[in-house]
Amino acid sequence: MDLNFSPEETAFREQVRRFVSENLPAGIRHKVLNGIHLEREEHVQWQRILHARGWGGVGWPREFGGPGWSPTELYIFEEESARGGAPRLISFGLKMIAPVLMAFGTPAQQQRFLPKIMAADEWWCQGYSEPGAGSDLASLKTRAMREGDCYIVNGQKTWTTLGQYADWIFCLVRTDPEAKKQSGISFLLIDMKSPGVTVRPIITLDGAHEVNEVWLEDVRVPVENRIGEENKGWTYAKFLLGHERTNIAGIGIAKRELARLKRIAEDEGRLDEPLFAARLAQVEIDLMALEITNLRVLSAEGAKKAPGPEASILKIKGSEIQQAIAELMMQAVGAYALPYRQTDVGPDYAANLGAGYCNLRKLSIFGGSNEIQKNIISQMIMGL
Amino acid sequence: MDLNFSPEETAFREQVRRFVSENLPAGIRHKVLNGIHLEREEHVQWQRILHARGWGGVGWPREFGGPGWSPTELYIFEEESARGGAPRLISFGLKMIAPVLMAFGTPAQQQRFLPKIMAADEWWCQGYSEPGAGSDLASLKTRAMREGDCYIVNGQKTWTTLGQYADWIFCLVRTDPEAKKQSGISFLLIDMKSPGVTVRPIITLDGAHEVNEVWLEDVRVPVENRIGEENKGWTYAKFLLGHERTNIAGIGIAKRELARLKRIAEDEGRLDEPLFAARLAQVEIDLMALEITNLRVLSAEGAKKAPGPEASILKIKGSEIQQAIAELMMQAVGAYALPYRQTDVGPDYAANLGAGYCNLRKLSIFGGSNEIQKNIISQMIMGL
Amino acid sequence: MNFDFNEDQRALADTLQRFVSREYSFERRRAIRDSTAGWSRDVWQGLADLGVLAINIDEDYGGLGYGPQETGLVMNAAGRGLLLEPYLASAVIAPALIRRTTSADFQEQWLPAIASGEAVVVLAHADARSAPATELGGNLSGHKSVVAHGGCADLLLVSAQMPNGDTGLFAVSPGADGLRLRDYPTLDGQRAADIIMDSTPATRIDAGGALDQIEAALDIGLAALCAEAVGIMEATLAATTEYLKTRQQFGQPIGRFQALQHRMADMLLHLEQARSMSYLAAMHCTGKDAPARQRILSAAKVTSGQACRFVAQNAVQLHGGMGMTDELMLSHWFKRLTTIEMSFGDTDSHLARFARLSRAA
Amino acid sequence: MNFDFNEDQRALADTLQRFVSREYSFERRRAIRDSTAGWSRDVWQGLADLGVLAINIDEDYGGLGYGPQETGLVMNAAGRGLLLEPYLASAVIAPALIRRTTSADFQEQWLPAIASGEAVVVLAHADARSAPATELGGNLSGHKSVVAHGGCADLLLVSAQMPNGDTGLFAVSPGADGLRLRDYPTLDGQRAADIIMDSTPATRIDAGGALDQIEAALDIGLAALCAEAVGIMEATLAATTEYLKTRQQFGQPIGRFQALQHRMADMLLHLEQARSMSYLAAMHCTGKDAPARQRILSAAKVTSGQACRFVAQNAVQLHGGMGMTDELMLSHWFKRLTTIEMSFGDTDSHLARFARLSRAA
Repeated sequence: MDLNFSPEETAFREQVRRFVSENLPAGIRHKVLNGIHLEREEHVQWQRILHARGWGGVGWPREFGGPGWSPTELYIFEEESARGGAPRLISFGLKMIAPVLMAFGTPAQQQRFLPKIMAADEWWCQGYSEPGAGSDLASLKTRAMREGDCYIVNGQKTWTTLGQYADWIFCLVRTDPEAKKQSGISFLLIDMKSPGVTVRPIITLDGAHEVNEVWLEDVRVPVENRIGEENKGWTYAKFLLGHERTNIAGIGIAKRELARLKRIAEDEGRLDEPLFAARLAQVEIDLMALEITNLRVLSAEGAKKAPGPEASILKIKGSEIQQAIAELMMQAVGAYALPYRQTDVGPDYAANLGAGYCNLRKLSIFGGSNEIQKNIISQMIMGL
Repeated sequence: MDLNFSPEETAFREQVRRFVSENLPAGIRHKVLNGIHLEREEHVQWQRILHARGWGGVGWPREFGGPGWSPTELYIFEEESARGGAPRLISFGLKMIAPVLMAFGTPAQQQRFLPKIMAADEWWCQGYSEPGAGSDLASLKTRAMREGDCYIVNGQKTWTTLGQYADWIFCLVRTDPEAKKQSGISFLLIDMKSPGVTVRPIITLDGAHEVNEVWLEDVRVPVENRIGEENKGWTYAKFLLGHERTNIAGIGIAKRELARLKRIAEDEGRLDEPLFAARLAQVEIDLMALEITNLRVLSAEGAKKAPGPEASILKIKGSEIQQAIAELMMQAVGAYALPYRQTDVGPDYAANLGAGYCNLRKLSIFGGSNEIQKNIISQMIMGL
Repeated sequence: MNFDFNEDQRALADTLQRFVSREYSFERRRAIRDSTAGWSRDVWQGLADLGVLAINIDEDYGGLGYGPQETGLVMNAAGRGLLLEPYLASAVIAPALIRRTTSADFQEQWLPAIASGEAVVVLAHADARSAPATELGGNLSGHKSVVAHGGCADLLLVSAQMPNGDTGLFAVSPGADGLRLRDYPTLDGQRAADIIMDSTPATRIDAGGALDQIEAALDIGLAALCAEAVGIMEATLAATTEYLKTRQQFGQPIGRFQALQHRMADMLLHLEQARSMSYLAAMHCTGKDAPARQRILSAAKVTSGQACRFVAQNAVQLHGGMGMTDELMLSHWFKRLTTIEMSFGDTDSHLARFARLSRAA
Repeated sequence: MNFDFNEDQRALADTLQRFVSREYSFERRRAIRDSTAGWSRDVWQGLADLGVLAINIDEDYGGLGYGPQETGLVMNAAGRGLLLEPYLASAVIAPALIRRTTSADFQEQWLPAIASGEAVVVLAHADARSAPATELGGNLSGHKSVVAHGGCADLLLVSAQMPNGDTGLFAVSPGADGLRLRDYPTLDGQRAADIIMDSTPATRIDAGGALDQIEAALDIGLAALCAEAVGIMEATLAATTEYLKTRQQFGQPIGRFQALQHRMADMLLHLEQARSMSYLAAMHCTGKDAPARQRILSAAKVTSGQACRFVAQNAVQLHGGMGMTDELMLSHWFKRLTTIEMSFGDTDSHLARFARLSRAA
């Protein structure tokens, strides 16, 4: 057992840190470090900067133009990116549909889509959840009827994160209504510009527009935009869910936010309050432990790439820690957390803390609620 | 709304307080206030002192020789008894079988049993749980076969608290093995001296002998010792469970133990530690709230006597608070909590704290585990 | 001892509940929230007509002379509806403060106006760290921060440190010279204001001991706040129970899942404990023995704050994605509960104060 | 970075696990616990034969020269079996202390004896509040309290304050004049002793800086304790999982009830976090920068202590009545986990120390 990073890994960390520090636009950095919402163009800009460096395909193997990093290198990249104030990579293209395309896509699909993901020429979103299919995803109802070379798709997707920016959506649709739950589902790639696609904003409790409803009415999808076999979509969906869970612990972001919390608490004189100091210490300790737990999972994962049920541990603790940090930031500034997105009331850093706290409630709901994660742990790991 | 006790209630409190202070033997008081196990004779002695005062039938109506107190008076009595260091009343006779006898017993049964309970001439224990029937009590297997004027009883009861002292046991037995679960059960009173009754101690994790297994082998029980109708025992059992839940919050005991915790913490200089002081404050606040919650339930209960599903709230919070106090007492004395029942190591009050902490784990298990209580709350109160 | 409300109290609660459900639909509330003022004079007048603006004012001054219990009932109903109007500030805290601090003349001038809804009066007490309010020669300078409903006040009651070190209480007109008022929405959709004064003319209205009196008035406000929290948590729990019964996943209502059932039970435990403490707070908030009163109120705020946090977070969690939307009242209850937990001192500060006061007692 | 144990380490762990499961049945352990000494010289010799008493001793002194990782593996296996022998005291802490404080002669005299199992050496450090140990003219007086395994030591290493205010470390024979030793069982079935000295002859063995060196040795012990806790929690979780699969209520294994499943998931989260911190503690416990080392070890103890408490309490709870019986290993794991949480400083004290050290860092 050796808990130190290797010299090569340390050098790689140095390299990423320098790259981020030298290439990340200051405006983006400022927004990220202060919890301010980024525009689409800012996400695109950073992805293109990475792409120009040859790091556009983060997490991708070399054969598809990625840098071919190990899980540990990927972890270091994510951590240093977060630390330096780089935006979280928009995962729908890079980390979700791309691995599916690599594993199950046709060469034509791979050539059509992967380069544009890497170059941020096309933005993807996810069409999994439906109003009646959340935790119970397999009960989805969106219907795709074969008609010649096309599927005609009707249904409604929801909680589509940043769907308002998207060029493409990958969707789970029901192609065999007779089959039971998981077995009649197919996996389609749908052009958001297709007639019949309507995106409607959902405003969340922090007042932001981050998620959407996507209505599909008689949308024609060419058969060549189906991934793999008809009615086998659940297999690809599960594969994707595994990949969605890389970097699920969000260690890098949590470390950055913890550092921010400490600065705020220091400024506000809260570290002299023993109860506050203890709460801060608790979250710092939890994060320290989770970082090791995360590295253990990465290390066990090795070349496999998709983490197993252990990722549920990371999801639960990671979301709890990020939520606890958000709570403590709000607590640290006291009444100044209440003015709603007011940049000129109280200290600068207070402006978005209340909204940020509200927004982060999503972490324990989205991507498989923490309750679902506990089901997975007790059933898949403990065999209950 | 008036949260003050009435002048009559306050006078009654004064009366109880004085009685306890003047009549409770010092040796018993010392043991109770220091968490030391009481002998059978000490329990009996105190019950007889109460009986001599006319308070033997605590919680009983006047017609059966009880003092006929209101729920609030009963609460005041229990609180002042606990405060003054009186033993917790042994509930199996007074609070469990007695109300069943009053409600469902024949006049002959009432005359045979009630006076001896009040006078502490007979000690009762409870034969409900079985090795295979805990939370799922209705799955009990102890079998009673009718043979002339008798039932022949075979089976095993467990977790029989203080069964080693008991003269009588009230048992749920299965009289109709064909009937489904709850419907084939009868309620029998069994003389512990009957041939075929064997009591075997169960040593608990604190090293104490408080609970027992009771084996019943071809035990002959006269039919006249059946409560009510054959196969209707579940009705009486449920009635009894309701009564078991009076004083379930244990406010009086918790207040006494909190006061002890405060004295110990003061002696140990722990109140200067902000984290310890905050934990102590938290449990004190929780208890303050629970006291009001308890009084609200009593008040709503009024003349009904048996509390509804709200008692589950009292059980959960009450047990959590008593357990938290036990934890904090242990924490307060630090390493001195570790010597196992050593009266001459460390401060006097430390001797039983570790064992006491272990023992009190039972509170969230016995009498319907806290998980069962949450089932009751969510289903009976919230309708889920 | 009894926990029942009397007939008058029940009538008051019923009336207000009807008013709220009639006048304060989700859409109406949203429209009011998004209006320039952020509150409704019409609703305010409606409340005045019901008499609820008068309940904390003595009958001598056109009030009803009720107390904290009735205030709690009003706050309870107002909480469910998430009223945006400055009830707590102007109808609870201000009268309690005016009654304690000011001369009969001042009371005569303002209390009837508050009771009738003509005047909104707001206490501005918390100082910005950088610029605490001070008095010099009858003028105030300094910065009062996050004053709830400060922007809609017809009269501000402003605390300030005087040259001799005492705290004085001053009547300040919002339109006075040198006063700059920055009005903004808060997380819960209500309004607050920062008030910056630069040699602003002010009239001293207390006769000494203002700080104790302000604290006494704020304690009455805190008890009312605890009652409001109970009302919101009741509504939140009811809505969540309903959701769990309706929402189907895996072939059954999600309320059949035991982990969710037990979470609901935990939420109910929090609510019931908070309800108990809100009763105790109402009983003690007018107590004259300040440390004894503050000890109870800190206990109430700890219980309430922890309940607010737990109930709010878990109600959203159990609603899943729906809990995150602005479209359900739920998310607005969540934000008000969050705001309540952060107001009048957070949980930790009250826990520490309780520990201190318990030890001294 | 890798988290795998090498072949030697795995062999060591396997050997010990086999030894424990062969030699340390529930009944055997009970017999040893109830014996006069409360531990077994035979088992001790068996451990010596396996070489595990030697792992913290340099090869120059007949040891294996291993480190905290291997110690952790041993503690992990010893934890599962709840070994009653003084492994932590004599085979971990004492060698670490002797290596740091004493002369080569002293090391030559004692380390081989520890490695071979001939001598049990125990540090007595914590003072009774009433009578801290002091040194005067080569004699010690004072009261050392709750010294783990103090009663079975062939040699005591006793800390005491010297007239100049420094802390010195002294070798004391348990049979020395004026030394009274009160041996008793602790909650976990192990033994501890109070040691009362009245002008007891003692030999100073350190060359200055003893307090720092004692703390360094105790930190190595603390890391080992964290590893022991992981072993016990693993066993506790496995047994509880098995129980939930077997125990039937309401017509199904109780492990099908979601509330219990989620509790088990929470227990696993605690275990995995504690495991991670035990690795980090092993890595850092020999660090020379005391504040940096202590910060990590406090974090490990907080994580471990909270996990011990949560896992122990819930394992008993999920076992229901069976969890309360002395008949299952479970209740003994419970008591050892409880003892671990209370040893080497409780959770709160480490949380406060972590906060202090993090701020200073």
